[in-house]
Amino acid sequence: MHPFSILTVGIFVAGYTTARWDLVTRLYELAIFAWDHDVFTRAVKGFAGVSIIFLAIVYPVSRIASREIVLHPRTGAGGISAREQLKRRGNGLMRIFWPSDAPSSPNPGVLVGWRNSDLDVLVVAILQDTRSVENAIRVGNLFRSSPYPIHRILERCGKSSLQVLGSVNPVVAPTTFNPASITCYTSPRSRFPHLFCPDTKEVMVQVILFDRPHPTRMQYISLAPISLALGDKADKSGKGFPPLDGVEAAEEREWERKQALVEKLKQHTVVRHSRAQKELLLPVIVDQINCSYELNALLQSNIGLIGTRSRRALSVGEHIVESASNLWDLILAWLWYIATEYIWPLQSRLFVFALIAHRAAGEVLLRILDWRLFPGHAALKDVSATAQQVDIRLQQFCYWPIQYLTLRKRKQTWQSITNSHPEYIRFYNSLWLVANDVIIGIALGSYIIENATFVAAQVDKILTAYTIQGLQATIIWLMDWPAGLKLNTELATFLGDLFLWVIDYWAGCMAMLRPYLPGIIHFIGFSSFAGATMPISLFSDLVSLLTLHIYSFYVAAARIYNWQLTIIISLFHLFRGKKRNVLRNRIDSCDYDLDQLLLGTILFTLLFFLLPTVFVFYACFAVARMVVIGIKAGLDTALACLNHFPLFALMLRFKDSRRLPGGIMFELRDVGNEKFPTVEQREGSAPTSFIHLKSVPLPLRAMLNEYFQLGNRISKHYVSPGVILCLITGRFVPPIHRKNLYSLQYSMLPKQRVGIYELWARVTEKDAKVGDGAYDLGLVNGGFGGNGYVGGGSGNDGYGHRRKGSGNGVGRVRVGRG
Amino acid sequence: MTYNIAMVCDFFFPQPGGVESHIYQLSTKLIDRGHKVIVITHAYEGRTGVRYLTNGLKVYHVPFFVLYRETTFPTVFSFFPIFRNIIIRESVEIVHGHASLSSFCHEAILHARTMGLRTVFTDHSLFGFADAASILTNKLLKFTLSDVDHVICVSHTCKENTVLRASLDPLMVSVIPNAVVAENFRPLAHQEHVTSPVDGRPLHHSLRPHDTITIVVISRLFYNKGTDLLIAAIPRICAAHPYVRFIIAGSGPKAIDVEQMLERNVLQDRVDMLGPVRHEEVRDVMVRGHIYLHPSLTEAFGTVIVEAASCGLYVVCTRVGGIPEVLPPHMTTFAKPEEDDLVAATSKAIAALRQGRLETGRFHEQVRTMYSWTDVAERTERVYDGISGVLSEEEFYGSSTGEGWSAARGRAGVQSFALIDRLKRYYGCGIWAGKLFCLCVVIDYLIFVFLELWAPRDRIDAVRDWPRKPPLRESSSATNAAIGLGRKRSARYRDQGWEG
Amino acid sequence: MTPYEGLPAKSPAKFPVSGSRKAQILDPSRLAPEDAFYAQSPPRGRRAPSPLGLGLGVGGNGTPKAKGRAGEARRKRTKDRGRSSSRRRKGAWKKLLWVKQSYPDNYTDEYTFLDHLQRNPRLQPYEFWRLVADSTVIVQHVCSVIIFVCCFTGIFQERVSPVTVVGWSSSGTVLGWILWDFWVGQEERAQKMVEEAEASSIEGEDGSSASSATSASVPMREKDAVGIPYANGNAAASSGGPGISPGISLAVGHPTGAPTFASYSHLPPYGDQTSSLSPRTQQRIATIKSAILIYCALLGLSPILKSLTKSTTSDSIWAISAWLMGINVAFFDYGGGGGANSDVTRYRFPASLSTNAALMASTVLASRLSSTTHVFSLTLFSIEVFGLFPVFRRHLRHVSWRANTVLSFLLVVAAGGAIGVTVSGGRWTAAIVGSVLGSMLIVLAMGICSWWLIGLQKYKNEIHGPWDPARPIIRRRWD
Amino acid sequence: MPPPPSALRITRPTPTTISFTVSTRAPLETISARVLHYLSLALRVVIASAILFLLWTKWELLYPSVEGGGVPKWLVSSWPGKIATLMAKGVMTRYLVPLAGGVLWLCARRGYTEESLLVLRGLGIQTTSSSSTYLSTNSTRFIPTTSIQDIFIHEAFKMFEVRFYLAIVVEGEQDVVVVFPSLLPSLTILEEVWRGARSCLYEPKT
Repeated sequence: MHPFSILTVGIFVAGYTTARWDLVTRLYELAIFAWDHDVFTRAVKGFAGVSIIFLAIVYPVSRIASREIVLHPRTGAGGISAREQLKRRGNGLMRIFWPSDAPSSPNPGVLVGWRNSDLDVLVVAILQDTRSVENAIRVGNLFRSSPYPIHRILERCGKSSLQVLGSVNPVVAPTTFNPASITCYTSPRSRFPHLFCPDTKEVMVQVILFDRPHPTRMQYISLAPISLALGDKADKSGKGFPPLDGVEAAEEREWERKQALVEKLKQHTVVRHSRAQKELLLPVIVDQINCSYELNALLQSNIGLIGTRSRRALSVGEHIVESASNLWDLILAWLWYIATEYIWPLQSRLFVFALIAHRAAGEVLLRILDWRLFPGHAALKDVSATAQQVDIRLQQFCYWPIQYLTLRKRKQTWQSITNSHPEYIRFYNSLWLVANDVIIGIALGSYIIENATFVAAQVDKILTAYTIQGLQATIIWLMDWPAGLKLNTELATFLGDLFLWVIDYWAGCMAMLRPYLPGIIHFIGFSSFAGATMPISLFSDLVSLLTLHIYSFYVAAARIYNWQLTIIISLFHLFRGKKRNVLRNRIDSCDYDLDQLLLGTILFTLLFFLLPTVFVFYACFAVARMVVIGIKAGLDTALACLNHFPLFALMLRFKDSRRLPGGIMFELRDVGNEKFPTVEQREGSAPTSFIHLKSVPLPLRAMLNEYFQLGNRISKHYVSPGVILCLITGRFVPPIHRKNLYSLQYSMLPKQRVGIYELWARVTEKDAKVGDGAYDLGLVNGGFGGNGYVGGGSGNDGYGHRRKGSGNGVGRVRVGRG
Repeated sequence: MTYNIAMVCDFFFPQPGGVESHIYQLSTKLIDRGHKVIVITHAYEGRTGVRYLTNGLKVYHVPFFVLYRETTFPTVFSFFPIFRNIIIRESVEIVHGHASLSSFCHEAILHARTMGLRTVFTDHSLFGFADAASILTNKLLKFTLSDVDHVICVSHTCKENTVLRASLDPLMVSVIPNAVVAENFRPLAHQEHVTSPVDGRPLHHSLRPHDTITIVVISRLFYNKGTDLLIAAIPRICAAHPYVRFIIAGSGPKAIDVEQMLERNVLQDRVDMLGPVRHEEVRDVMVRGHIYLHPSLTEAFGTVIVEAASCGLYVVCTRVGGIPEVLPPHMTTFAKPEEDDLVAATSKAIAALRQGRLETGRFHEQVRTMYSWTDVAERTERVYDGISGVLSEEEFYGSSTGEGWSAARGRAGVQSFALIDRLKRYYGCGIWAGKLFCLCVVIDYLIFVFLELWAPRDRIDAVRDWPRKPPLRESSSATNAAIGLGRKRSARYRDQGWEG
Repeated sequence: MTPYEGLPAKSPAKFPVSGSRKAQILDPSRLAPEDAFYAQSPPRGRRAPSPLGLGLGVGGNGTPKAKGRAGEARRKRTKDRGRSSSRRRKGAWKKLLWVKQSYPDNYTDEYTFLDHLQRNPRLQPYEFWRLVADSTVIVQHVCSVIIFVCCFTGIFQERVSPVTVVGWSSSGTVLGWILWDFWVGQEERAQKMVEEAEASSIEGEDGSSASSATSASVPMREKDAVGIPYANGNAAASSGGPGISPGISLAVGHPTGAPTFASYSHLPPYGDQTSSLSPRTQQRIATIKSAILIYCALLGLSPILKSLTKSTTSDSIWAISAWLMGINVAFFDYGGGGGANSDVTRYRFPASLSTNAALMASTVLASRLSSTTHVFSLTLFSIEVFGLFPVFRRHLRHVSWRANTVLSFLLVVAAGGAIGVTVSGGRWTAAIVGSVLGSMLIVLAMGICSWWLIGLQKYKNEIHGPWDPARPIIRRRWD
Repeated sequence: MPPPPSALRITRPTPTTISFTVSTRAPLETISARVLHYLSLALRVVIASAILFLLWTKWELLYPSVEGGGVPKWLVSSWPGKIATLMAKGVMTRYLVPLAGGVLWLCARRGYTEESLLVLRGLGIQTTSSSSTYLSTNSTRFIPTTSIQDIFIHEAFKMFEVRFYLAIVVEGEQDVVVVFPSLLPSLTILEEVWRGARSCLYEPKT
């Protein structure tokens, strides 16, 4: 007590006594009188008696009652005893999922969580307040003031609501084991709880400790590894392009063969075990684990409110005081109101307009890029890398708003609902990539622009050195008996002169082009401010333009060579007295006249001796062509790296690996019994196994998966025996089709971009209906796929497939996310 | 007395063919008689590793380099480690090789002798002595067979041929013919033929002169199957007999020529070529016809004509190889391998059929009594008994002879595993060849010793046996109990061997 | 031991007796089973020792001690084999598979065992003069090659003008063609007769038809067994009936079925009957047409041919052409199988490796020559020598024997002379000397080779039996 | 090549939870074994650090850094520093670097392989195989019971012999999951594991 107040009290007392002195004297006399007629002694006796009675009767009774309360709580499921439940179910496996961050202090508490089956519980929270938690849950007090409607999270977790599972460290030890309300003991020495189930031999206990993933940090666990690519790329791209569809077909066949084997294996399974309900529950449990953090937080925040009455209404004075204190807040609130009412809608509307305009522009460009002269012909973006690059960028731009909306939906619901995390990662990955791209591009571009002349000179020098002079030198070398090969001089000179002439002409064109070269380089440099991919693709296009003559040479030589080879083969048939039957496509035996044979012989000799000459030229140009193709393939790979490198995912992997779940793993812990507090618990414990559930981070291999795919696709295309055969027989080797190469890069984009109206609707809709973002996205795409780009659709083209198949493709999206 | 037997051959399912089905049927019947049989062959397309066929027949498809027409590349020693491993883990006692063209089988027999096992070789084919290829094959065969315990041939002609090629003692060559599964080759169900009251033969034999008679030809269209004869004969037969149709099943290099023949003298409507048919469809093709024409130029046994007879077809075949021994004369007409004679024989057969002089209705039963795989299995079992000394040499080789061939050391000492004896045997194969063979054997032996050190036997764990059938003979050994494991595995990998 | 004469009675496989009769009488080729595995069984008979003694590889000739052991072992075994077989006589053993017999599987019946085995069944001992006569084929071809080479050298060394060479050879060719045309006419008449005979015989019922066909179509038989040397004019062979073909010819019944398709896969020799001209005239016209065609084509191609391998150095050219010529000589189809009227075989014949090789050689050589006319004439000459001349030769051999001999003699003389001239550098004395020398040499070589071949024949030991693939006998198509 | 000698360790706290571990390493029961193990670990650490230090000095020799950076003086002056400097001077880079790399790799790799199978009733099966080096983590694969179609033992060819293997058929996958893939233990072990797994994985029929 404060000394001042003590002083005042003292002064008050002194003054009072002096003021009423007579009264004091009266009291004094009264006291003397009572003492004379021994009132005090009797009073003391009476008090003693009463206290004795209380001690003897009332206190024990109250203790017993309280214990009984603890022992037999009034729970709904309490009706059946453990025994008969176990009898009913054969031997039981009690499975307890226990959060690793649960308090391990020995003070009592109540277990709250899900009871999936009556021997399968998942503990969400341990509430320290032992009283009336149950009613609170039933009434819903514990879910008060939850940020989002509670039912959503509950229905995600298997429709079953939270309930009281039992108690921790009860004051009074239970006598029997009752699965309806379990009793656990925790000790600070081990993170594992100890289930109390004595003398029930049929029960076996699995205590599974799980680390709660942190939803606000977007951590979660999942059975299947997270997929960084969109799941709707089911159709194999690159069908119908000669060498590669062979590859694809081979893969397809292998796949079908294995599938058949799998079917056979199914038939060979002898005993097929019916799925127990526990086993089916695993995905639900995973969801529950994902949700448990938020729920725990909610419960813990609300547990204080249990039992306290709701606050009484404030008195007027308090109102005034409050308002006085809140005046500043009021002003703030008013300003906020202004802002939200007038400024924000204006801005947002403007922004939306900008967005839609940009989207429309993008749409136009995309259509142009995707325009085909005839259905089935190559579109612009199939021909040129630049167009392809622009196309990718635009598609990304068009996809971002959708992604962003999806993510905003994520904000509008529980953090635990993890459907949109891959979306999030993809979104930021593409953002990051574009940012990176631009950064690198700026560096590159500034360099190029600074010394454009030098670069131009270099390019020009290289071009002339290799594609013109080098070629000329080679041809001249070929013209006179290269490497001692005795070629036919006349033919060699003829061919050589022909090609040399064309090269001279081409050199003339180059010379005309030369002055403009620095300009082009400048342009490339400027373009690189839009990202380093731009100059690369431009350069690749430039290469394919400047080596046009090589291409044509290659085609011509291949034609001649192939033609000669065919003739020789048919003449060879003629010698064997056979001929090729074109109708049946087989070799028939046939007899020729003498003159046919003689002429055939002479012609055969002729062509046979002329073949090496032609072959040498063909080989020369084929090699040149292959080199060019190799360069372009390298550039394309660089583009792919810049466009699709899973940068963000890698950073996440190193920052917080639990955000990239690659599955789950269990660790069997052997916790010796000596960890357990008291002796009677140890002897009364059923066989228990302690398991730690962990989340496995996504392996790097899975992240870079697309790159491996790209690698073996290219290798399969260019190292396939088919291509080599083409090279040998002089048939035309097609370069790998862009679609095969770029299918990788589109793997992060939906194959059906959202239309303008759709975007408008989705942007302008007020409160986004909360839910599964990807789900809505899928719906949107599906709805749009119907009336979309049927006009632009082309027959055997991959994109055509996509457009037509977008409806069911979206179906696949849903499945993929489900 | 039951044995653990390993059948080794290059040719096995899923490849269709005579040798394949021979091995399969023989193994199945042997298993029924309480033996344990495994088949070792090379890997086929999509068929690698260990498979189980019905009846618990275990097949090892060893991944090996296939040279030509499913014949593996003859590397003398490379097969040894795997072979030894399989033999040890299966605790095989008798190695039974098939088909003199399969290098797998030859290697297996060589290695088996090195490991001290009994070996049997079954020859399915005839070889000439003229051309270089067969000379080479004969050398190889001699190499293998100069140290084999017993040889089985499918016909007497085949036996003579083998005896000459490998210079064997005729008494260690048994003749055990092929057989057919008569159930799979039954004619169209008898009950739907209204049998005439006078004699119990079906009516469809007394053909009216204008009924079409269908002649079936089922063979691979190779030269040595006599396709040239066929090509020459068909137009003449068609010309001579207006109401005759042909059904030609099978494919091969000569198929083109057959087609050309059909196109040249327009016969497409009377001859239909079915192309390749799978073995289980053969019966359905056969029952469509009345006469089976078999113009083969060389044939060790000719299972297909037995099948045809079993389907109730009258057989017209060339008198080559072992064919004359196969069927009784009332089922067959023989022709010389000449166009004219073939045509004549076919015409005779047609005439006989038209006059109903053939009671083809009874063929099925007769063939069923003649050839059955169970019989083959019994006789093969006797061979096993003989070589493993269960039968006394007296009753096996018939005549008791002096020190030359006693049961302990066997005839010409074939059964003794001492390296020096084997070297002696191999040395007699020829001036250069003998030395070469000896070299091979020595190297093989060294490899064997090395393997014994490198992968000791006790580290190779034996497999669980398929539950053995109780042996059909009094001398039954205790069949080791089947455990659920074996049953499960086999049940899982049960696999109809017939699929292509 | 049953005498071999008994064989045709009880052997299912009919093997011709005639060819092998001589050998058979000398040694009855009966075998006891043990001969099979006692490789050192003593040779019986002088001409051909025990088949397996040689057939089973050279391990046969063992030490005399081994021989002795084998001999006595064999005697003993025959003895007790006999005993054992007499002991169990439960019905005669039959060589059948479909009867259940009371013998063990490995029972070997020594009376039927290997009784179809024949050694050298078709061995015909060559007569010396026939060999010499047949060797003329080779001589002719070699001589023509030599002549061609000499002509080339002549042209190359500018000693002979190519035009004269071509002129002579062309005139020769024309002559040859006229002759050939005449012969073809004769053959057709013969063939027509034959066909009528066949047709009549086919109408009759089968058995007789076969026989009559056999009788009627003997000449055609020979044709069908294409590629058999000595088939022509070989009295023994033709009398031997079907299935005869000398054991040396591996080409018989070749899997590619050349003889088989010879029958029906050629363009019909005569055009359609509707046209006014007679088939013969049409044929002539066709031939002339093709001749003109080849002529013009060569004329057009010769400049290219000239420069074709100019860049290649001469020595390699010589090497190449030498190899090609060697190939030509080696792979030449000496068995003039297609006799009369087999236009098929004649047309098929140049489609062989040898002709191509020769033509290629000539084209290669042509690039060494100086002018286009040289090239043209050389190529034309080579076509005549290698493409047409063999056809003519074979025909000639068919038609008249004497002419054949004369031709070969002429060729020999010419070749010798040509060599002489070439070597000596164009002195005619040298030519005469060369021709005389050459002819003497060649006659000598022919004689020696024939003797040698006959001498070699006694080492011939081929085993035949029911196991080796039968040779299909297929008549000519009669469409 | 016959299977390497491998021992099977089974831990089963309850009949519903078993982990089978096959390892080529002798179990560390005895004190001496443990001591040896830890000693070897310590030795590896020492060697690795020495190699790294050597590389560092070599770097410093090649590209001497500015004052303040580089190897601290006391370390250079100490005897290991001296030795390291000597060696760094002595050995050329093109030899030193690959050698050091090899030695580091040797230090890092663990001398044994250990593969285990964890069976949890109601949850599923988890296969674990130890990585070859200490640097990388073990690779695990968890298969829920619902997607387990079958477990079986079969034989297959491996190099020059036929070996048994225990495999799990996963529904919807085309390849079976081979348990103990790198060291395929002998049949006895496999059978024990197979029986244990089946009895543990599924509820016994009542």
